[in-house]
Amino acid sequence: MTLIALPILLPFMLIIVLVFIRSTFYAKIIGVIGSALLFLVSVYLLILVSHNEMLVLQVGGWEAPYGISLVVDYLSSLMLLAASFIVFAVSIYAYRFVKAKRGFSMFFIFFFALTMGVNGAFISGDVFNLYVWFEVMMLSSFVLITMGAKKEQLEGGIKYLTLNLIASLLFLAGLGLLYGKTGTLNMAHLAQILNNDQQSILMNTSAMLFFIAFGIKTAIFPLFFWLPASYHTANITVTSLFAGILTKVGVYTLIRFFTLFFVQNGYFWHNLLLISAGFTMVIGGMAASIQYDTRRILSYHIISQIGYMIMGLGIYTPLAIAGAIFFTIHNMVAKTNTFLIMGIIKKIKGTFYLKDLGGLFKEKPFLAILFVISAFALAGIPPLSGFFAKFILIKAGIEDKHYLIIAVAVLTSMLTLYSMIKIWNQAFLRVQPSKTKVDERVKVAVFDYLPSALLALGSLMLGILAAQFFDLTLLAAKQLLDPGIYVEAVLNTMK
Amino acid sequence: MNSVILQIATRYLKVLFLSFACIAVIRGHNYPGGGFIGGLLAALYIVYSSLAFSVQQIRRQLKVKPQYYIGLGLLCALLSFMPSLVSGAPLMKGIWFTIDSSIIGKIKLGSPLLFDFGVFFTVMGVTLLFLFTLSNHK
Amino acid sequence: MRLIKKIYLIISFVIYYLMKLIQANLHIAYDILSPRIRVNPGFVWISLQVNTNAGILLLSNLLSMTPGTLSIEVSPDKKKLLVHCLYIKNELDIVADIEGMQKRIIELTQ
Amino acid sequence: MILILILYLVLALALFLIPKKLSKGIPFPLAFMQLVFFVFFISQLSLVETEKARIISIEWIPYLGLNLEFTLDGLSMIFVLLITFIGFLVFIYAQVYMKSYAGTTRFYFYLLLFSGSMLGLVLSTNFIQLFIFWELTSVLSFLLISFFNEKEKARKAAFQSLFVTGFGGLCLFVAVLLIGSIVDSYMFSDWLDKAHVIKSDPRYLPALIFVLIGIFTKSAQFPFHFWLPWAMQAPTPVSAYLHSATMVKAGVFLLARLYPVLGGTIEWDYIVTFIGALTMLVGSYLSITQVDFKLVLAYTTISALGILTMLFGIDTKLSVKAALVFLFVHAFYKAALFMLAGYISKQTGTRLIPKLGGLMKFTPWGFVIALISLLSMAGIPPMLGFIGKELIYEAKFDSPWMSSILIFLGVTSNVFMVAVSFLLLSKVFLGQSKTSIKSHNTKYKLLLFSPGILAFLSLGLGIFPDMLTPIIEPALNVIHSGNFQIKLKLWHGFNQILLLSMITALLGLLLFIILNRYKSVIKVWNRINSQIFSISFTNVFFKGLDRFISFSGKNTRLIQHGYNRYYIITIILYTSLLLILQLYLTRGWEIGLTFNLKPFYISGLAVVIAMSVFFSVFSKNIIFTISAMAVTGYGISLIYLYYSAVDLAITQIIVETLMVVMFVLVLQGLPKFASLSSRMAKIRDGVISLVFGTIMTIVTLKAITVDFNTSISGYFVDYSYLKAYGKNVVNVILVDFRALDTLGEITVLSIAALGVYSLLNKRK
Amino acid sequence: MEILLSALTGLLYAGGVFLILRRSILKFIIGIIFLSNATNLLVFLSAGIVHGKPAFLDGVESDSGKLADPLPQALVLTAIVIGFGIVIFTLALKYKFFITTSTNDLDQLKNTDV
Amino acid sequence: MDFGVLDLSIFICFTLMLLALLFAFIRLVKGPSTFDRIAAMDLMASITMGFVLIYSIVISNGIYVDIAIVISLISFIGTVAISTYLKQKNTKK
Amino acid sequence: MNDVFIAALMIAGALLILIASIGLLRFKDLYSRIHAATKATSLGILLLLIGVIIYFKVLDITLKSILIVVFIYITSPLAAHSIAKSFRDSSDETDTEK
Ligand code: NA
Ligand code: NA
Repeated sequence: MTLIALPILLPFMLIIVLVFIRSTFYAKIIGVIGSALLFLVSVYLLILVSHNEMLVLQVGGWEAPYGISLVVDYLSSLMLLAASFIVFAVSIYAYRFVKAKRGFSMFFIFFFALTMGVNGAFISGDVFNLYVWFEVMMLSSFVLITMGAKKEQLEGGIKYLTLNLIASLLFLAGLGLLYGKTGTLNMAHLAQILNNDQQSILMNTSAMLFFIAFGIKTAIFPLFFWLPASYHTANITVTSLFAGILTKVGVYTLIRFFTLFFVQNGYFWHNLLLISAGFTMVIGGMAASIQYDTRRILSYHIISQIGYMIMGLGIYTPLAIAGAIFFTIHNMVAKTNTFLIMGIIKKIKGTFYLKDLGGLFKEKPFLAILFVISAFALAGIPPLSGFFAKFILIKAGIEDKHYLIIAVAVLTSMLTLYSMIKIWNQAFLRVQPSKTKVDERVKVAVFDYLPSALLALGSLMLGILAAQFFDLTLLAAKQLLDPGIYVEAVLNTMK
Repeated sequence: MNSVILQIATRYLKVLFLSFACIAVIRGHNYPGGGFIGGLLAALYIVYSSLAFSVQQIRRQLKVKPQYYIGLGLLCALLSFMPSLVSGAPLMKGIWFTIDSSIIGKIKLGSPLLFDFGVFFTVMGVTLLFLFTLSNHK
Repeated sequence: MRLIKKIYLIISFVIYYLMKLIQANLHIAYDILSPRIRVNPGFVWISLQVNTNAGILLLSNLLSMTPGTLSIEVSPDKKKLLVHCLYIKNELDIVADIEGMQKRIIELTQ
Repeated sequence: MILILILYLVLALALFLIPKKLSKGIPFPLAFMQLVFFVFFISQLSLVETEKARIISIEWIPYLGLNLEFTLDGLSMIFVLLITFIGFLVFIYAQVYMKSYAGTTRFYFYLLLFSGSMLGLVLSTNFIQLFIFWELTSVLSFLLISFFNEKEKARKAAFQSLFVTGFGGLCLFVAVLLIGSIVDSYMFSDWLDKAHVIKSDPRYLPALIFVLIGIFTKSAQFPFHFWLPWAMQAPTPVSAYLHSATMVKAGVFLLARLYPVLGGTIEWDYIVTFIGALTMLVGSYLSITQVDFKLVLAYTTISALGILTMLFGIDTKLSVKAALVFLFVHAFYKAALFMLAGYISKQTGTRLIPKLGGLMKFTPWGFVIALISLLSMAGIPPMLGFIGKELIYEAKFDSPWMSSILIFLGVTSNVFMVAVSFLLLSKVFLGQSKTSIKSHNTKYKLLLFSPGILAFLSLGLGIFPDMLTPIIEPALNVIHSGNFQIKLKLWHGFNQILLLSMITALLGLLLFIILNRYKSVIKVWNRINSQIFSISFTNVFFKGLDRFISFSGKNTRLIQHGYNRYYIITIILYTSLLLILQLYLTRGWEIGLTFNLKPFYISGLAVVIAMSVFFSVFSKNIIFTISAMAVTGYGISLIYLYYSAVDLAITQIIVETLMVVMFVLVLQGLPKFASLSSRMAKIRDGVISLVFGTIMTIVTLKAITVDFNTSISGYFVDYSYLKAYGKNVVNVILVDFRALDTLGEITVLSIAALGVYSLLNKRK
Repeated sequence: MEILLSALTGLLYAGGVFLILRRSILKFIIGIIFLSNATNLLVFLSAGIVHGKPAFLDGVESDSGKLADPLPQALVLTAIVIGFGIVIFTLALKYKFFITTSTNDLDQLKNTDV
Repeated sequence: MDFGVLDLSIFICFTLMLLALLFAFIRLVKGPSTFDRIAAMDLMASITMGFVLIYSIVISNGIYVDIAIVISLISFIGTVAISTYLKQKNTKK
Repeated sequence: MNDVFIAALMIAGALLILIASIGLLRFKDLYSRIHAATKATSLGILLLLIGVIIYFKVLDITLKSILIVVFIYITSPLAAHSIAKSFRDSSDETDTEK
C-alpha cells in the first residue's frame, strides 16, 4: 500500500532531482516524464480503488488515529486522476514555454511542489496534514503566480497571497478548535467522535472557520476577490494549471469535511452553502459578461462554476454530490483547456483582448474545434460533459425541491453561454481587426496543440463515457454519504 | 558592520554555534532540540558572520550553494524512508539498529535521525538562501 | 608544568576579574540608584599590546563587561582600541587599569 | 433507426476526410442518402399503421432515468418523412447554391449533423434524450446562421437565435426535470400512463409554462419570434430547411408529442391558443411591409407557426388534423418559396422586392413554381393550401370556446396572407423588370429542381389529398390516442367554411389592390408600423443585454474594486458576522469562568505583550515596530514555556530573531513608514479589528474551557520511548509519529526559499 | 488566567487585523506575523494548558496523565516554521513590488481588477 | 519543597523581573533614538533568560536551562543586525 | 540553609537585572544606558546561574550553566559593542526621529 503515498513522494523525488539539475532541457524532460508517471500512478490507484473500495496507508506504521493516515477513496482517486491529467497536459505545454523564457528554469520545481501539495490534500486523512499540504500548495502557487515578476504579476500576486494567507490562518484556527474539542486529528476518528456528538459551540465555530477558510480557497461569494485580481496576471501556463486545480482542492475539502464529520446541524450548513452557491454563480457570471480580456472572462467563470459545485454539496443528496463531483472534474478539464487555448491564441496573435482578436476560425480551424469542444462543454451543451454535469445537479435540485437555486443555476448558465459565444464570435468568427499587429514569424507547432487536444479529448470522453463516469461519481457520493465506510476502513485496517 | 571585534568573534562563535547545532540535532530525540532548532542555529551563525563581514564575502567563502543544502536535506529526508521500504514495513516506519561498541557504549541509530538531519540541512539551506537573496539586491 | 602555570594564571585571572566585576557593578548600581546620577562619560584611545585575535577579543569583551568601560572600536590595523568610559575623571587611571588587564591577558594567551 | 443516426454522425465526420478536389461533389450522394432514408421510412409506414409504434430502447444511465428510446410512431413518422424528404431536396439545391462559397465541407457537415439531430429529436421518446437533440439543433442552427461568419450581422443573428432558443431549451429542460420528478421517469410511455397524476400535481403549471417557453422560443412564437427574421442571415438552403420546414417545427412537434400528457387543461388551452393566435396575426401583419423577399417569407413562417400552435391549443380532433395537414402545406410552399428566393437572388444579385420585377419573362418555370406555391400560401384552390385553410377554419368553428374571436383573427391573418402572396407575385414576377438578370446563368437552372418538386406536390396533393391520409391518420391516433379514420377532400361542398374562404380571398385581393394601387398606403402603413413597433424586439433584446451588462459592470466594479484592504475588510466582516451568528445560535457567550490572574508573573508578562502589541500597531518608527514585534514574540515564547512547550519556545525565539534579521535586510531598500490612512479609516479599521478580536477572544476562551475526554496524545507519551526510542515526545512526533507533516513542512520552506530566490535573484 | 490569555490572543488578532488593513507594506507583514502568532496561540491554548510538565520522558516508564499534551506543541512548531517561510516570502514579494513600482502604498495596487 | 524561603524568594524574584521588564519596556517605548530601543530590546532578551532560569527552579526541571542557552547564543544577533542596518542607513545619507 | 543561599543568589541576580533596567531608564545618554544595561544584567544572570547550579546539583546542568556564562560573556559585549559603534559611527547625524 506504499503506492498510496506515491502521488506525494513522486513529486517530492522530482523536486529533489530538479534542485540538483541545472540544465533547463533536462528539467523539462524530467517534468514531462514525471507528470506522465504521476498520471499512470493515479490511473492505477483508481483501478485499485474500484477493486478495493478504499485504500488506506498508515504512514510510519502508526495505528490509525495516532499516526497520519493516507486514504484514497473514490472521490480522492477521481480528483487525483483529474488533477494529474491536467498536470500532465500542462507539463507538455510548459515544455515549450520553459524553453521560451530562461528565467523560468526553476518552474518545474514549483510545478511539482504544487502537484505534491494538491495530491497530498486529496489523499490526506488527517486534518493537520491537510493543512500542511495546503500550505505546500499555497506557497508554490504564490511563487508560480509571481513568476516573471512583472508589475501586474506582483500586484496580482500580493492580493492572491494576502487573501489566501488569511484563509490558511483561519484554517489553522479552525483546526486548533477542532483538536481542542475532540483531541484528535484523524478525519475518520473525527467522524466517529463528532457524528455521535450533539452539536456544540466549538464544533460549529470550528466548522465555520473551515467554511470560511475553504470558502476563500474555493473562491465563493463574498470571499473570491483574490481570484479575478490575480489569475489573469500570471503566465498563462500557470493560470491554466491554477484554473484547473486550485479552487477545486477547496471544493474537495468542503465536500470532504461537510460529508465526513461536519454533518450535524445540516439544515444550517446546507442552506449557508446554497446561499453562497447562488451568489457565487450569479456574481461570477455577471462579472464575466462584462470582460473583454479572455483570461478574465474565464477567471470569473471559474467562480461562477464553483457555485454549481457548492450547490451540489448544499443540496446534499447522493445524486447532488455525484453531480458536484462530476461537475468539478468536468470543469477542471474543460476550464484548463480554455485557458491553454487562450495561451495558444496569445502566441499566435500576441494578445488576450477580444477587441484585438479575430479570424482564428479561418486561420486555425483545428484550434477552433478544440475551443468549441471545451467552451460548449463549459456552457453545458449536450452531449458534452458539461451537460451531464448540469443535468445531474439540476435533477438533484428539482427532486429535492430546491427550486430557487435551480432557477439561479439555470439563468446563470445563460450567462456562461453568453460569454462563450462572445469569445467564439469575436476571436474566431469575425475578421481580424486591421489595427492588430500580428507577428507573422510566430509559428505554432503541432506540439503546442498536443496538450489542448489531450484535454479536449478528455472532455469528449467525459461526455461519451458519461454513463461510466457517472457510475464512478455516484459510487463516490454514496461512499461520502456513509461516513461509516470511511471510519471503518481507516480505523480498522491495522487490526 | 565592519567591526574588527565582531569579525574576530566569528571564529570563536563558529565553534560554539556549529557544535551546539549538531548537539541539538543529535540529542533532539531525547532532549530539547531537533532538526529545526539545529538548522536554524547553524544558519544563524552564518547570518551573524555576514553581518560582521558582508553577505557577499560570506557567500563567496561558502563553497556549497544554499540550494544544494536544500537538495541535500530533502534527499536525506527521502533516504530516511528507504529502510522502511526495503524492509517491507509501512512507509516511513522508523527502522532502528543499535551500535554496540565497547568504546562509546550502546547507541541507538534510526532512520528518524536521518530524517532529522534532512530537516537540519533543509532549514539551514533555506535560511541561507533567504539571507543571500534578501541582501543581494543593492 | 606549563599547564599548571596556565591553570594558575586562569584562576588568578578569573578571581581578579570577578573582584573587579563585583566592585564595578556595585559602583554602577550605587550610581543608578542614587538620586542624582553623577556620570562623566568620555572616550579614551588605548594602544593595544595584545596582538592575537583571541587576546583582542578577550580584552575588548572583558572591558565591555566591566562597568565603566565599553569598547567601541578596534582600529583596522589592530593597534588601538577605543574605549568609552563612564567616569573619566582621571584618564590616566583608567589607562593604567586597562594596561594591567592587558598584561594579564598577554600572560594568559601566550 | 439508430444505425441511421449513427450513419449521419459518421458520414458527417467522414466529410473531412474527403480530399479538397472532390469536396464540391459532396451533396449529391448525401441527397441520395436522404432519399434512401425517406424511402425506407415510407416503407415502414404500413408497420406504423399496424403495430402503432416501433420502439428501440438502449440502457444508458438508468440511475438518472436516461435510457435511450427511439420510437417510430405515427407522429414521428410525419416529421421523419418531412426531414428526410426536404433534406433530400435541400441537399440537391445546396449542391448548386453553395458551389461558389468557401468552406462548403463544413457547411455540409453542419447540415448533415442537423438532419441527424432533427431525426433524433423526433424519434426520441425519452425526454432528456429529446432535449439533447433539441439543443443540438439549436447549436447547429447557430453554426449555420453564422456560416458567413465574417458578416457582423450574421454573427449577431446567430448569437441571438442561440441565446433565445438556448434559453427556451433550458426552460424545457427544467420542465422535463420537473415532470420527471413527478413521475420519476423521463419516458414518454410513463408520462402518458401518469398524465392525470401530472396534471393534478402542483408542479404541473410551472412545468407547463416552462415547456411552453421552450416550445415558443424554438417555434418563434410571440414574443420570442424576433430571432427568426434575423436568422435569414443564414445561407438560403438553411433558411429553407431549418427555419421553415424542420427545426422551427420542432416546437410544434413537441406540442403534439406532449399534448396527450399535458394538454386538455384550461391552462394549456388558453395559453397555447392565445399565443398561437397572436403570433399568427403578428407574423402575417408584419410580413406585408417587408421589402426583403426572405424576410417576407420569414414573417409568414412565423404566422404559419402561430397557426400550428393555435391549432394545438384549440384542442379538438379537428384542430389537430388541421395542424397535421397544414404542416405539410406549409413545408411544401414555404421551402419552395425560400429556394426560389435563393434562386432569384443568385440570378439578380438582390433579394429586395422593390428592386425586382418582371421576372416572369426570365424564368417562366420560376414563375410557375412561385404561382403554385403562393396560391397554396394564399389558400386558393386547388392547392393543398386551400385544404389546409379549410380544415383550419373548420377547426376554428369547431372550437369549444372563443370560436368567433378565433375566426375573426384567422380571417384577418389570412387576408394578410393572401395580400402578401399576391404582392409577391405581382411585384417580383409581373410588371416592369427593374434589374436585368446580370448573366442569365444556366448553371443555376438546377436550383429550380427542388422547388419545382415541392410546387408539384402542393398542387398534386391538393388535387389528391387523400394520399396524405395514411401519413396523417396514425399521427392523429398517436396524439388523440384512439383509432380514427379521416378523409381529406378538396371539395367539401358549399358551407359556411367555403363562404369564409371566399370572403378571405376577396378581402385579401382587395387589400392587395389597395396596396398595389396606392403606394402611399403602404408608406403610411410603414410609418404606423414604425410608430407602433418602434420597439423592435431585436433591439429590445440587445438593449436589454447591454443594460444587463452595464449593470453587471457597475456591480462588478463595486465588488471587485481593486483595493486589497477592502477585500480584507469584507472577508473579516463576513467571518465576524458568521461567527457571531454561530455564537448566537449556540449561546456561545456563556462562559463559566472566573477571572483570576494567577500566576501573577504570567499575567504581568501578558500585560507587557499586550502593550508591545499596542505600540507595535501604533508606532510610526520601523525599528520600534520591529522591536516591539520581537518583544511580543519573546513574550509568547515565554507563555509557551510556562505551559510546558520547551521546543516550541526555542523555535519561537529563534524564528523571531531570524525574522528580525530578515526584516532588517529588506529594510535597507524600503522607505520609512508612511502614514497613509486617514483618521476615519483608522477608526473604522480599529472598530473592525476590535470586533474580530473580541470574537476570537470568546472563541479561544471556549476552546480553553472545553475539555475533551481523551486525546490521542496519550498514545504518544506512552509509546514515544517504547516504540520510537525517544524521550522528547514533541521531537518524536515531528520526526516519527507525524513525519509526513514535517516532510511537507520542509517542502514549504524549500519552496519559500527557492521562490524568494527566483523572485529576487538578479541574474535573469 | 484563561481569560487573560484569551484576551491576549484576541488582542493579537485585533492588532494583526488592524495592521493588515494598513496601506504600508511593512505594517502589513507585521500584521501577518501577529495574526500567525495569534493563531498559533489559539491552537496551543485550545488543547488545554498544563504548566510545568513538559513532555520529556525520563525513561521507560510513562505517566501520560501528568504531562502536557505534546501534540499541539508539535503542530504549532510546524505552523511556526511554515509561517516563517511564508512571512519571508511575503516580505520578498512586497520588497520586489516596492523596487519594481517604487511605492510603499498598497492602495496603488488596484490596476489588475476590473 | 514546602512553602518556605524559596517560595518567597521566587515571588520576590519574579516581581523584580517584572519590574525590570516594565522599565525596559518604557525605554523601548520612549526611545528617543532607535539605538535606545535596541538597547532596551537587548535587555529584554536578557530578562527573558532570567525568567527562564528562575522558572526552571520553580518547577525544578533542568530542561529549561537549554532554552537559556539558546537565548544567550542568539539574542544578540538581532541586536547586531539592527545596529548594522542603522549604521548602513546613516552612513548612506 | 541551602535554600536561603539559593534564594539570596536569585534575589541578588534579579535585583541586579532590575537595577540594570533602572539604569537604562534613568541614564541620560545612550552610552551610559548601554553600560548599565549590559553589565549589571550579565552579572545578574551569572548569579542566577550559580543559583541554578547549586539548586540542581547535576553535572549536566552545571556544564550547561557554565556554557551559558561563556556564551553571555562572548555575545553580550558584542551586542553592546555593536550598538555603541553603530551609534558612534552615525552620531554625526544621529537618528532622531519623532
Ligand atoms: Na480544549
Ligand atoms: Na546583553
